[in-house]
Amino acid sequence: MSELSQTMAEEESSTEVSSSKTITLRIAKFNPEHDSTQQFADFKLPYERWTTVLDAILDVKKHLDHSVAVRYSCRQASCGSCGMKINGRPRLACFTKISELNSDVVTVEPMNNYPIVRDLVVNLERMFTTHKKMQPYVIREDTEITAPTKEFKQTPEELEEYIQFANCIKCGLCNSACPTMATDSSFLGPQALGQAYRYVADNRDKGKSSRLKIIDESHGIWRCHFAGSCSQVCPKGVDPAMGIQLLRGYLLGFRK
Amino acid sequence: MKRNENKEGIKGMANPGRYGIERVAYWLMRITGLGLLAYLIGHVYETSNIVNGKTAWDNFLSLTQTTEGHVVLTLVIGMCVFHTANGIRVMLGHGGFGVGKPARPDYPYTPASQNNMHKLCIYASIGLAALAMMYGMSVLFGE
Amino acid sequence: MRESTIMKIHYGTALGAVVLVAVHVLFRITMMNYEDSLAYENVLANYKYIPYAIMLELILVLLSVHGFNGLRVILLELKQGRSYEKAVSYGCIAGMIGLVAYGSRTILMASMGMT
Amino acid sequence: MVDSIEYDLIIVGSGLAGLRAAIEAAKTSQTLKIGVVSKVQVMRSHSVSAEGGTAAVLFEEDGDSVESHIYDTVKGSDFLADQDVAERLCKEMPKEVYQLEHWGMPWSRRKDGRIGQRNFGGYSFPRATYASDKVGFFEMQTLYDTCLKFDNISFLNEWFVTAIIHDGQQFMGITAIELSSGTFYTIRAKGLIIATGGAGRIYSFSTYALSSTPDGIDMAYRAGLALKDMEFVQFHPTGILPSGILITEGARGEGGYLLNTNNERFMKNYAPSKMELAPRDIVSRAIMSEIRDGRGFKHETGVDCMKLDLRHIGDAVIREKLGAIREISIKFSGIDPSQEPIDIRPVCHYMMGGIHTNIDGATELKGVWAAGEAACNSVHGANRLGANSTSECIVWGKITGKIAAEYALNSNRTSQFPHHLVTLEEKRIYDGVFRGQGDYNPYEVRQELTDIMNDKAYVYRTETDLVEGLKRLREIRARTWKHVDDKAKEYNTNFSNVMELDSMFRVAEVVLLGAINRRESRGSHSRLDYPNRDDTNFLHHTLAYYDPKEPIMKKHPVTITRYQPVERKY
Ligand SMILES: Cc1cc2nc3c(=O)[nH]c(=O)nc-3n(C[C@H](O)[C@H](O)[C@H](O)COP(=O)(O)OP(=O)(O)OC[C@H]3O[C@@H](n4cnc5c(N)ncnc54)[C@H](O)[C@@H]3O)c2cc1C
Ligand code: HEM
Ligand code: SF4
Ligand code: F3S
Ligand code: FES
Repeated sequence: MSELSQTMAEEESSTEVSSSKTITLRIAKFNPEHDSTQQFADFKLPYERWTTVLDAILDVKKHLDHSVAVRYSCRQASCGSCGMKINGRPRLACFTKISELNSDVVTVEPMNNYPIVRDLVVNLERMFTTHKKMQPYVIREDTEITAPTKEFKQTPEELEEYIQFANCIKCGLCNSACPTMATDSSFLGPQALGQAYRYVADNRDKGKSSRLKIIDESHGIWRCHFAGSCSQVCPKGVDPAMGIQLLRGYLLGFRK
Repeated sequence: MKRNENKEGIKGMANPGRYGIERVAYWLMRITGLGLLAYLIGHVYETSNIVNGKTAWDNFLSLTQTTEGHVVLTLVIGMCVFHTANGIRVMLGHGGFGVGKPARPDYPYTPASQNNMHKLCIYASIGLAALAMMYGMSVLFGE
Repeated sequence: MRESTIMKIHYGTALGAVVLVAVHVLFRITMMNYEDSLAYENVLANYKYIPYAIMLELILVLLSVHGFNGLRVILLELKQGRSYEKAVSYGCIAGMIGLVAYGSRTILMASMGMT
Repeated sequence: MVDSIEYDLIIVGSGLAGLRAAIEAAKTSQTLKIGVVSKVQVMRSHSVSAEGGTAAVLFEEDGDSVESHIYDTVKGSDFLADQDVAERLCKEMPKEVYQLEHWGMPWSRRKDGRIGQRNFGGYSFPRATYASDKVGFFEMQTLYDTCLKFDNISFLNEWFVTAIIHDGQQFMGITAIELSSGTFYTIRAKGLIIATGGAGRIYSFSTYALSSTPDGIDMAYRAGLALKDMEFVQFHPTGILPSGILITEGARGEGGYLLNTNNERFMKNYAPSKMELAPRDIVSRAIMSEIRDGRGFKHETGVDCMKLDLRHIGDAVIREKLGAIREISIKFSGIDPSQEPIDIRPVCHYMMGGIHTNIDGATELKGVWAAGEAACNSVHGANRLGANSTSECIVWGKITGKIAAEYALNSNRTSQFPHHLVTLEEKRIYDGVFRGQGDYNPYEVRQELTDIMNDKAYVYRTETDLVEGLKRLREIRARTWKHVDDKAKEYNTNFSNVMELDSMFRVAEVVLLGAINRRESRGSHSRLDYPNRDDTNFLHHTLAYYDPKEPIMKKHPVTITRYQPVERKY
């Protein structure tokens, strides 16, 4: 509770700090097909207390430069489209208010550790592939329903064991913040490992041993060093770092 | 299609800023690990002089008796203490101890695995290393 | 080898090393004062004390395994590619064996009094 | 020559309906090659934002019944629903909830481990099956993850589909642009399922994802298929200010109050028995009436609004059951709902209308089905009940997936592929749009269009407003906005944005025309100049067919099986 009021207070006070209600938005522009290097385009924009970085970028796209390439959809932090580097840190553009950045210059760049498609848009193919590799579904014989079947029982407590990890929106911010990912493009990454844990921890699932085998490879789970950056940037409170360590507990024999 | 992987590279891996103390610990762990490995190799080489008789041993020993030698040894002590202390923390974490319990997160999200216990342990490891270095210095430079 | 086995060894060697290094260092600084402990005669005497020599050998093996595996991990994460990764693995094993062999030579010769 | 690829079955849209269809088709035959094409990546579709619940009858032993679900749906629809279709929905749905559960859906649970349900507007039993307040998100995750089990499903992520190609008799293929490279393709297939979702972005104040434009609906319309009941647009009572992001009905389901400036639960004057949990059309009208009568608040942006008070629910329950609402409210409006009431206003939320289909989801063109919000199989009639839409997506995803898969397995092409139509389409989009010229900023035109819809075809409508709206729409449509300033091929959203605008104009026109023609008040369509329902003249569906000059409007009968229309009271 106090944490919250603190956050809100910070957000409030930060609006007062930046007295001028305009910012400079610096957008990284780069089309690998045509340009040799990334350039920054600067735009001066007015903003309100609730203006998000995505609002600002779309404002530029509307009125100042139609060509800005940016991925977006839900504008409410539930679809995971708008991950990008904002003032140096991976964040969701639609979930970052200009007022909370406490800066007169807002720099937006494509997320690191993914190939750039264009401007702010990156190619997330690898993340989707590694996600798939985790066998992200309930594994057991009887998943297909027959007429009179009722649910597999699951108490609210059993649900708590994994629901946190089910919140992942596949935005890829974690993979972009992880130090291993910065150099190791074969690393499975926190997104996928977090999802492996989500299904392992689900009491309906029986696929643990098969998943443990998959992640136990040379660019698998052991390439995480508990740097924690993944959990710190996750916009949905997933805490992949925790999931990874817990998974490792199974592999080391501390958990059953 | 032309590819620009946009990997952050060693700079991103090494840069401890932006993400708080956990990332500093990660970075120190690597550096100290490598440092200790280098020292171990040096140390094994150094001690091998024992088979070459007293003069060779003393010659070599005198190398560590210089100020530079003392500084290196002090650093080694610090590295060793940090790496050991933090290593124990990391090992416990890797085993799934003290990383928090899964629970439905509430906004604003504070990841349970990045808890104060861990932060405390990291600071303690750094502190211990510093203390050990000071003690080492007092012994080395003492006389 | 499964990566988990390697890492279990990594942690195991680390834990083992914690204990043994502590003994090793304590030996150096508590037996007598630090300067003297490093004097040729004293060191040689240590080597000749077989349990201590065995401990040194153990430390050597544990730390070489741990250290070179650590190096392998770092190098593995730095760059990828089939041949590179092979080279890293074999390189580190070679380094490990080399260091152990070289160190063992010292310990063996010193403890046997072949100086 | 245009690049060409081939599948057996194409599904356009990877929302709930599209994914459910893909799974069913993949299950039907392992040999069937299925392509799921979407202009956004998987898991980015609008469906992930659905919050409150999915309606299904699970606890007959506690007193719920399928019969009651059917009646609630029909009554909620103001008797414009096809009753056989509503029956199908309610009968199929319980199985689907369990099927999702078996696939891994994290439904919220009762203490005893059974699936939990909550209250929702317009139901006589708490039957909105929920998963915290992220129902759509978790359903999408479950379906997408389940799709990954099947090797015969391929995802074509970020492909913008532009047209349906057919030879007048049956479906032949589609044309699409791969966004990342900008390459124009034909995708040939035997069967097509359109699952492109709703068109809510034709309104400027909207709960929809920014990608929810009516491209798919318009594609079908241009291909000669009928649009049905487009005048029925649902306005959700509680869109948060200033963004219009949805505050789920679950917030009222958990006990939230609506308050006016007298601090009064004004719903007692409009729906005394159901209060805040009356169907959405009724609550939205109540809010607008209160505002009109001067009992509304002014938000700092100058917009009129009401307050939604959740404080008495308590912080603990809010965190547990309305976590996403709490996050949205704190983040986007700076209000902690356990401390302060939330500013809300009716907001465009759902399209009852869509591509005309029969009870099986089949359209008038052989080989083409439609499912989900893009389709109108008339299950919702004039007003959808909350939580019935995700249900619809899942049920008709499954139905069309099955039927279309069987069709694709057994059908053979009878005629030559009509390459000339692909050439025509290429001309339309490249000469007509990409290389177009003009002085008007298409983004500003889009803003103007959506503002017109908001002003003229909102909760309460009148002949004058609607006619004026249509006139203005046609005026701005005539301007020269069809041009693309971004000349690059790669990831050119400027290009797709202008194409989206093009489709918005056509579909918005149908909405306005349908609303003008329907001189009665029924469900969400509420005419101040015709305040009563008129079953003698308007108990029928509206159909609209494309014509280059003006839409051709027709009528279609309502299927009534067991419930004769009566006055709708709560
Ligand atoms: C905020 C919100 C909350 C809601 N909450 C609930 C709820 O609690 N309960 C409930 O029952 N209903 C709810 N609904 C309604 C429900 O979410 C939607 O009706 C449903 O998700 C629609 O799903 P769909 O599969 O039909 O389409 P969508 O999920 O909208 O998917 C459309 C797909 O079509 C693709 N597409 C569109 N155009 C093109 C093109 N040109 N080329 C290629 N692909 C294209 C899109 O990319 C997307 O993949 C809610 C709606 C909103 C707006
Ligand atoms: C004696 C106590 C020691 C303990 C408890 C210890 C513990 C650890 C642990 C747990 C790791 C894994 C870190 C990770 O995966 O994130 C590690 C890594 C490493 N250790 Fe040690 N270690 C010790 C001593 C040493 C010594 C003496 C050396 C030098 C020879 C060394 C070299 C390394 C290296 C190079 C790494 C890899 C660094 C990295 O991956 O970040 N360690 N150590
Ligand atoms: S774990 Fe968090 S940061 Fe990573 S992809 Fe999922 S939601 Fe994004
Ligand atoms: S940042 Fe990377 S190192 Fe591990 S804890 Fe997260 S995956
Ligand atoms: S636009 Fe959906 S997460 Fe930002």
